[in-house]
Amino acid sequence: MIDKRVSSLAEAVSGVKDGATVLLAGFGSVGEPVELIEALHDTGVRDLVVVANNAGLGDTGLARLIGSGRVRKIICSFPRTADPHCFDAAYRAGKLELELVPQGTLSERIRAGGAGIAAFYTRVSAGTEVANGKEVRQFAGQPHVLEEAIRGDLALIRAETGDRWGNLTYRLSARNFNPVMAMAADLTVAQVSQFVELGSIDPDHVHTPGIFVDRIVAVPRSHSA
Amino acid sequence: MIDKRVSSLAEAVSGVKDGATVLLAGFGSVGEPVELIEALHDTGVRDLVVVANNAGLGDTGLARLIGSGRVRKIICSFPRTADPHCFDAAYRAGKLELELVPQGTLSERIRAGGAGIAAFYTRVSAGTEVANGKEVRQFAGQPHVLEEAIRGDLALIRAETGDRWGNLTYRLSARNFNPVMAMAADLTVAQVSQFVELGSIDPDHVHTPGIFVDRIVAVPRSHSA
Amino acid sequence: MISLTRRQIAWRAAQDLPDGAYVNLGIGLPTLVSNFVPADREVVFHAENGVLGQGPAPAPGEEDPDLINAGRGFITLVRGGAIVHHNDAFVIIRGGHLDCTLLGAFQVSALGDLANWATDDPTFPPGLGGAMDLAVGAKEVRVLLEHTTKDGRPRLVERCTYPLTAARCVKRIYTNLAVLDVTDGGFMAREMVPGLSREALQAKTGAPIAFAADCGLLKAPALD
Amino acid sequence: MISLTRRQIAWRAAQDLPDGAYVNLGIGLPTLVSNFVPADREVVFHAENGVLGQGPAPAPGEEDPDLINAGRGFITLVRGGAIVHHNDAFVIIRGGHLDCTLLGAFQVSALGDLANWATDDPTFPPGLGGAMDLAVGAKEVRVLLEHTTKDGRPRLVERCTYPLTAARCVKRIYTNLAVLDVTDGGFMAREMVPGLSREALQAKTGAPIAFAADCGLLKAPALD
Repeated sequence: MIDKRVSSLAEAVSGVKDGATVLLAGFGSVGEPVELIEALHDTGVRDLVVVANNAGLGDTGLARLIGSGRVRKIICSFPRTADPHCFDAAYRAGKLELELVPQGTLSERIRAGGAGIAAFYTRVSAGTEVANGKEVRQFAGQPHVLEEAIRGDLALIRAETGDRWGNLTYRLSARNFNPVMAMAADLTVAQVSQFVELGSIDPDHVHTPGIFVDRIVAVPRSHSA
Repeated sequence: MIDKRVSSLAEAVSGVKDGATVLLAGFGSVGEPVELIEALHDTGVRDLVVVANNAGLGDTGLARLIGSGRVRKIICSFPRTADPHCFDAAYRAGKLELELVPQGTLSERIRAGGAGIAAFYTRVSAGTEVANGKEVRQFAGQPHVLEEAIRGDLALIRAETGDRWGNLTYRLSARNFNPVMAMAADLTVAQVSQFVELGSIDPDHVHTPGIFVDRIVAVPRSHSA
Repeated sequence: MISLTRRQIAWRAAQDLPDGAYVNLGIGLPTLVSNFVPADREVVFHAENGVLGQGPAPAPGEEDPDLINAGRGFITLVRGGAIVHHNDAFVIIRGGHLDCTLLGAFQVSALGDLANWATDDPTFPPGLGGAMDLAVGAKEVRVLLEHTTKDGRPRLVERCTYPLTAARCVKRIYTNLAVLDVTDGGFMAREMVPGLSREALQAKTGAPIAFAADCGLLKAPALD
Repeated sequence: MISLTRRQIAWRAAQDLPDGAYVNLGIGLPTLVSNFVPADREVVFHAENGVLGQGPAPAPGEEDPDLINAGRGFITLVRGGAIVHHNDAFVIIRGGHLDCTLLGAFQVSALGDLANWATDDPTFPPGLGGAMDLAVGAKEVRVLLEHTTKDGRPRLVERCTYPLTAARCVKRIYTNLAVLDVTDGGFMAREMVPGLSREALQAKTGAPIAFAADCGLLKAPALD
């Protein structure tokens, strides 16, 4: 019997090693698995490479990981948020390496990691300093930049409902990076607002099939930041 | 006001030029837009390059296009079906060029065409005769084949429901190649089993958003092959 | 001379969006554009986080915590709206499916080069977001910006001094003083605010401006 | 010597699928495997056309016209089943998300090379389907096939004479006569049908076979 449900956040994030590459979903705080990130913080893991769209807001979630000095490098598209003071402090102190990637290229590199594509050519960033040092090649007379796949040792994602097989649904724009990051890690852990019975999600409405999910933990909305 | 609905199959496929590259969705006959393909046949258009998973079954749809000598070249993964006599006859007579592509690579090349990715590297087909003449490059110590994007001048697809903006839903395994082909053509035409009111499809359950669809025509199931 | 307000710049840009257009609005000034689309047109607004059919801001207290746009503002969905995941949102951008994107900018060059993600301020961490993807992927790139910086330096320049977002991508520019196209010959003014002389506009611009034969008046209604 | 039937070969392969495995079944002989998974295990069957959780064939008259597998047979969905589009079905394959694929084959070499898409018959149009994707992408590739061709030639060979599907991918082989692993040293027999001598198995095989120290009997229940 397949049952990917675990009963605690600590169990959900157990076994992650120092130095891991961690994909953190969400766009701003919407769709961000903030309780899982806090639980990861509480394991004491360090020297992380984080892949996320942003670089944390306020003092919770990713901001807390950065503020506690657990993140060695962040690969993101937009570190400027409403309140990025943890990122700013670490970045200015030279304690945090930043790899800035165009948002669509970031998403596509993660998808490539999940899809068994080693690398791809895109026009995005050609002719800009972001492409410095990258291979550029002409297709249809236009310069294209070679971008390589990103995979995570761990992905932390957040969904609305999930069943014991790990089938997930998302709500509105909380979907964002969650489906693509779910595909691209050796260990994918989802927090869901509620568990639902196996078979209660219409097969046509499953957003992330359970094959991409390894562990699932319930964090009711009322308890969520 | 956006209204992509047209009232006849003939109008749905109007304006296609000889020599066009045409993406035809479906897997076998499931999800195949057979009435649209027949309507395309009836326009008299010829010298087509067809991109499809199969090469036609029996005497309808793609098989009829091939049987009438309208197809110059087919790019597909699996021309062997239960009854491929139109394909067999044209292929053996040397009247039909065949480019055989692994099924996932076919799908990925079409996706690349829709996604603004010029080319990608995949391990699939490396070391086989299918990779003959293609660039091979090592990533992580493994040979990868460079595959280029495919785009269509026209895509013919089939869905279950559609609204006037062209938002579509599919049913079960009739989804197959439809979403990816819908993204990858200059003109995407959908036949749907039924029109539904704008706003009646839950935004979380839209499978193909209308931005990918140009024309939509209703072909009720009872009239469909 | 009557300089347009930010809302008036947005109003003017909105008038050029045709019925049925799929449009992405960049963060900042462009987000205002959705308020001014003529009532008889259906324009579908796309956001990088997977929203198609962004509607007006919700009434206070009616916000849905799961429904925001790329600028993290709460939004509503219009009838016919749809949600896709982030990757498909950028398939839409990079794959050429957007008719238009309206972006903010620090600088635009006479070649249509766009600089809108980093300045020369080393204490200001740069943020790419989806700007590079949009500048390359949308069928047409239009820019909304103040004609000059706060201290009066031109933002329309011969050559961008800030890092590029993309080269040769901008086709039309809406400022508080003028509407300009970027042509093979450089900037061409299409409309200018009443009371502004050609010489005065040129003096505020860092590259030569041509003037369209039918160069007209840039006017916008009074807006709150 | 008791040669296994096709259904018995499928039964034997099914016994090796662990609880919770995600498995793709190739067309032909492998499709029979889903009938023989032990009742106390949940194995999720994936099909190239986007089905996850393929269940048994429907009762006659109960077929859903929109629900087929990669071999175009009508199927049912189990509780917990999900549909993805074709591209995501191959993301699953190529991205290494399948624990195992069970494929048919024309030939398998002692290096684990697989040939299952084309023969040397020029009147037989070749068909790739998803075989190359599966052979490269699944975490483990296992093959089900008759030990020899109808006219008695070996299908397990030193080197494939038919075009390759993928090199060095096959790890385990189920035939009507034996279960073999492909090791660094070539074929290694794990089980053999009762009454078959090592010499007789070797004589039907086109490359040297080693025999596992614990090489046992290959047995399957009588099946209709």
